[in-house]
Amino acid sequence: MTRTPQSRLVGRIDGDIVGILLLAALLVIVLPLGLDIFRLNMVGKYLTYAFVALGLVLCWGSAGILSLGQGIFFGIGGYCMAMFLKLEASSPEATKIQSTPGIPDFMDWNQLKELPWFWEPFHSLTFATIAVVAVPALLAFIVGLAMFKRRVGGVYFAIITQAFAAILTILIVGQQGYTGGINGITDLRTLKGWDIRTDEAKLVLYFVNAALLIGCILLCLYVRRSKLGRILVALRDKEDRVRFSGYDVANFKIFVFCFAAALSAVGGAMFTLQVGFMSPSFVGIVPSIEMVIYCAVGGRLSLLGAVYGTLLVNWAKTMLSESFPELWLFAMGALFIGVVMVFPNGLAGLYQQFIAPRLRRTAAGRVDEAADAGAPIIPPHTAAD
Amino acid sequence: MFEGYSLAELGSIFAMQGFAGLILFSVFVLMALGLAIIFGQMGVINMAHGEFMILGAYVTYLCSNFISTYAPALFPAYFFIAMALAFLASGALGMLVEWGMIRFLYRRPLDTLLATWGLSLILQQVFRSVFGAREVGVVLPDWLMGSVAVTDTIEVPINGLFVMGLTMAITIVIYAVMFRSRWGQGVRAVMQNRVMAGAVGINTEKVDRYTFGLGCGIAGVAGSAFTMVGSTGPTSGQLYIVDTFLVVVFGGAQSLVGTIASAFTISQAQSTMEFFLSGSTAKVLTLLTVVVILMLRPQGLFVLKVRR
Amino acid sequence: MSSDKINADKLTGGAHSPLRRKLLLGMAALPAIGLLPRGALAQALPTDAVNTTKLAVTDSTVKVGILHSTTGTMAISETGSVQAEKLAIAQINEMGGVLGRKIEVIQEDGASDWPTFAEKARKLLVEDKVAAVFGCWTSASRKAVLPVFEQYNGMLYYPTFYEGLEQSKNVIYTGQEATQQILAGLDWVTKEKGAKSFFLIGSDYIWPRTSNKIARKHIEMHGQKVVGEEYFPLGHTQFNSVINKIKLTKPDVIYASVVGGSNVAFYKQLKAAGIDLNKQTLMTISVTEDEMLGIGGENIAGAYACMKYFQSLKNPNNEKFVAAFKKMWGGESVIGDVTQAGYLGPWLWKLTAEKAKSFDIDKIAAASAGIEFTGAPEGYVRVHENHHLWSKTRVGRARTDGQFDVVFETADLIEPNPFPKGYQ
Amino acid sequence: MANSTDYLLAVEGLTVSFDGFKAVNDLSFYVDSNEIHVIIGPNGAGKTTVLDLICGRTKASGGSIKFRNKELTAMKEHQIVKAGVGRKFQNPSIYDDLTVFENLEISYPRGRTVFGALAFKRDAAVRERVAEIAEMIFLADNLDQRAEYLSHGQKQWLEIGMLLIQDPELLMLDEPVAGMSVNERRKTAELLNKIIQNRSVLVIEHDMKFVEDIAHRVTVLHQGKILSEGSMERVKNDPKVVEVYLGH
Repeated sequence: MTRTPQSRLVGRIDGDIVGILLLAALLVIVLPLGLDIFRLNMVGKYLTYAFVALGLVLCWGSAGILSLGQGIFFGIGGYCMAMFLKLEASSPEATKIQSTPGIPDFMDWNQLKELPWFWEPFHSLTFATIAVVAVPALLAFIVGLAMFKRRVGGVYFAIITQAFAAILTILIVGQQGYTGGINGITDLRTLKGWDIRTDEAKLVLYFVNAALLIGCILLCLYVRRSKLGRILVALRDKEDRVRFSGYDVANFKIFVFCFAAALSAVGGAMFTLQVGFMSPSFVGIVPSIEMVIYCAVGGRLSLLGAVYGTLLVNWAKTMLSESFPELWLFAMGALFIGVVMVFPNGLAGLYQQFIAPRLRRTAAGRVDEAADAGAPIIPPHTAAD
Repeated sequence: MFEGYSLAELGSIFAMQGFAGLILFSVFVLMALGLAIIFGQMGVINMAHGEFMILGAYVTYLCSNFISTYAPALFPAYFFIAMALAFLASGALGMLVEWGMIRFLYRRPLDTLLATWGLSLILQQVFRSVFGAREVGVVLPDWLMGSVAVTDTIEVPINGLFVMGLTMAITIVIYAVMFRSRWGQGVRAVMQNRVMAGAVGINTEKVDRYTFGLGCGIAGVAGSAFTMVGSTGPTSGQLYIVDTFLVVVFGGAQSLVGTIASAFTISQAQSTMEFFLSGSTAKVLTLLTVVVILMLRPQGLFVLKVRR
Repeated sequence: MSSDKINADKLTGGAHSPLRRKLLLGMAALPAIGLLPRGALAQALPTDAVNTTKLAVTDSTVKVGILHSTTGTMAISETGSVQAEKLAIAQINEMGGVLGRKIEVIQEDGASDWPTFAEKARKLLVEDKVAAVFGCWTSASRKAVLPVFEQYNGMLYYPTFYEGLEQSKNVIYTGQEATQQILAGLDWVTKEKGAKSFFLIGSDYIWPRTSNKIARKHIEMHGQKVVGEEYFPLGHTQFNSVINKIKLTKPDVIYASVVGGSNVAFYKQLKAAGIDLNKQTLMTISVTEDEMLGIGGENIAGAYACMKYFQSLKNPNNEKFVAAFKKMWGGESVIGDVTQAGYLGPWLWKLTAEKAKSFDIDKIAAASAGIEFTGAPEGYVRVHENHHLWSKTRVGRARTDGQFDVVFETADLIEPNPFPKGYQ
Repeated sequence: MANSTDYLLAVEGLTVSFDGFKAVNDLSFYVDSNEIHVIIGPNGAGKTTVLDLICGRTKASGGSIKFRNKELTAMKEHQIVKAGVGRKFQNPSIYDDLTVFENLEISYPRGRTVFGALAFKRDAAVRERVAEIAEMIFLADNLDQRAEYLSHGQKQWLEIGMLLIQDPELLMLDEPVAGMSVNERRKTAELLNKIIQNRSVLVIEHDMKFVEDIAHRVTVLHQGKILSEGSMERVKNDPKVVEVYLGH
């Protein structure tokens, strides 16, 4: 949608903005009214994956860089937040039955006598919040610098990021004294004294999450509409031409990879807050590839599509595994194949191909064109029910 | 860690350790050969490679059950029948997949990655529905299990020898097929210039289909062989995929020699590190080293310098 | 006398223990509700009385949840538990249910994914308002659902042997915690095999590491030696290097806690490397009859497994249980330690509810301590105040047919000790 | 040879080998300011490789390339572009998914860093310059069209436009009229004549008629070496050249 030529937007209300407003209305008004807190919390959890999908739209959809390791960044973001929350939950009073009170329970079980140095700064919420974004971005920067400067791309990049996901999982699982191992960091309770396990807290966190998501969509929209966004598309098409137009292509790739990493990490942090724990099972290869499919189903070129795709796939997963668990892997597999072979641009592509033209025709006959232009951006099936 | 051991003991341990490295090497080569053909020659990322292997393993399982029930006399030799059937089954499925899916996706390698991942999920569920969620135990003929005592202290596992022999045989066959036969010439021609190869009368579609089938068939044989050393369950295939891809990429995707050299390097590194360090650390270090080297030398170990 | 005891004894022919008699004396004042017909029982215990916290209990039914993975990598392991729990529930229903109410099962799939477990646990407790949940298998899934059960005050019956270091009002641990499983086995192997040196090998995650930590302490406390300790990532399939290390260090005992697909590879490669388990003592705490299916009996025959239950256990309870299990789930099925522990869950819950004369979680939690189940296939078990079970530990020797010969059984029930002093 | 030259571009002793095969072998030639220098030669002579070497796409095995006395072989591609060398590829290399306007805008020499691009504003200066270039390359009416829908000739023009907007001192064109209709070819010659004012141009071309129209100086490459050099007239009558083109 953002690829609509500038001039066509002149004199019309911006379709993207209308779409975002409608999404906002869905997330902030329709869903909270229509769902109980239990289902709403589930939607909240799905929405944290949407951050990853947004990052992938920029990284993969726009720039053509497919990372199969977004789980790494989602996980690190989540772990940073979990470390802060765990420290708060491990006050000396709460852990007085341990042999070393005041450190997280899993450390005590692993005979750690004091808090490891890299845990110390996570006593501070400010530090933890910065770390949520900074650590993954830094890691992405290092990986990106090494790979893109040496022109590693495409398939090789995908496989190497996948290997990184495998390495990090083994590390987290193996270093259980420092990371909580395979169980992850569990039993998180309060954020600055505020109990995050209550229904009210979950409601508040849901809204915070929705607001952050909308904010991130706007941020992505800004990036895509900037010249940088067009350069990303350009280098996906003809990398050499961009290079020979005087751009240091690697820097742009590093930027978008770091940006996607930071977005994923925000999702991870919100995940930890809403679900109440973080574990290595979100870091590995399988979740990383699943996150790619969220983005692909929604449409790898569409920011809004990615959000709807995430909601739809997760909703389908929950529904199917509740009623027909056997079918779930078939459905998931078919989705992967279908989205690649039949509708490569996902839901957003279907919308643009079939629904948008019809609506435009209808809308053309009306005076209040602007209001209608964006209305149908919600795909017919949302996770609302 | 070597205090208190005699020189002879150390000597024999190192001999066995060297052999362990060779077995690992053969396992890696066997895993990677099929993929090297599919990825290296055709540029298709087959994430379902592990599932094709497991299909071979299940064929072996069925074969072992069938023969021990209906033709117990044949049992000592059943493994060869099983491998042949595994090759045919995985190869046939591979050709079917190529016809139904892959042929629409040439030139879009990242999309083949996603589509074959989907395929791997479906195959896993099929295995689960047909064979059950539990791992199955494949009964091997007695002569394959056990070991040969070379000296009092050096013992060489027979199945290791078998895997090594098999790897060597398959490598030679592939080399002959790909680089010494007219058909292999056709394959390489198609991979280098599809249009031109078509123009000079090569049936490119057929070449694609058979090449993909060949790669998958080899995966099936590998899976069949792995019933001797590994597990056979619906999700066992996923365990192999990262290692396999790294071996192929590390070797330089287009080069068969590269694949073998990289399998050798990685297996020796891992096996040595496993001996001196602990298991998990060795695995992490191996993966990390491979990835770092790949970042420094993205084209892999062996690659032809070509004009662009 | 309460109905549960009568019925349980009828079904399983349970043995009497001195302790049980003592308990029964204390309960003598209870009205003989068990003698009332079913409808009358429900009337005698009106729903308002047995359910003061709005659980899903009607005059004729009570809802419970089963929460295991039926898809994903863990489905392999968890299937047996689901089957055992369903068997137990079917048997209980046949006998008239719990407090006169038929048990209705809501089964949810954790899909081998920990947040899904947490999510489904929340659904079972919040939406379905089940009176009890039987489920979870891995520690990670239990850790994920534990805060949910504590927050919404639910009751979880957890069947797996596990690393300990946990205790909750809302969980009954029907499997053994680590010290129960490990210590007796180590003592046995020391006494029986004169073991002086041990090589510890496990998959790299919390249960093997914690178990080996306890084992190492115990070994070193008794003046023996650990000559090697190795961990491999889950799913690792190449063990030749570590097997060489084992050959180099020549331990008296290989102590293995390798799990999943790695297990199969480990034992096959051990055998191929010429290590004859009839000569080299190997003790495992992670191979049950379920795992044997995949490993193949011929590859592991001769190894010792240390746990509380084996399918081949000879007692009337177990014979009935095995027969019923095979009748319900097919003659091919095998029953491992965790499957049996899963079977205990519904029974313990029924007994507790009938002792408490209520489904209320708080009352169940409070009444759990001291509940004894004489009909357990493993023999008599009793719930400790720390919500774990007193149970015996046994050593079995693997046979080629995939079963174990029980070669040792502790004389007494072993006290569960989830926070063992001196072992941490 | 002098280390410092008055030439705009001085290529000296340039060699590159691919697995032992010397695609370019000890090649030396010079381009003056405001000169139109054409490289011709049979297929496989190494023409495109020379352009690749100058713009940094291929790394030289030996020799030097000096542009205004700056050594290019040690520079990265984008630095070479910023130094004032523009390169057009053999096949039209444009961004299919973007509009003509956006194609030109990306080449506009401002906001070429990551954050520069983020902060880039499409101000009047940009619009004017894009319009000006579009006019010059006959695409003024196609500014909002997706580049993918342009005709082959239009795509070639667009790519030339993308170079022009950067105003390079040295423009390198790889077969600019290949695959064009007669009409397009005529317009392209017209365009080239317009744009070669105030800059040097290095062209690879097969079309002899076209070469004759524009070339100030011609270099004939054969098997990575210079076969002949000089004016078109001289080259045309060089027996070695005749043999290469007509012989065998």
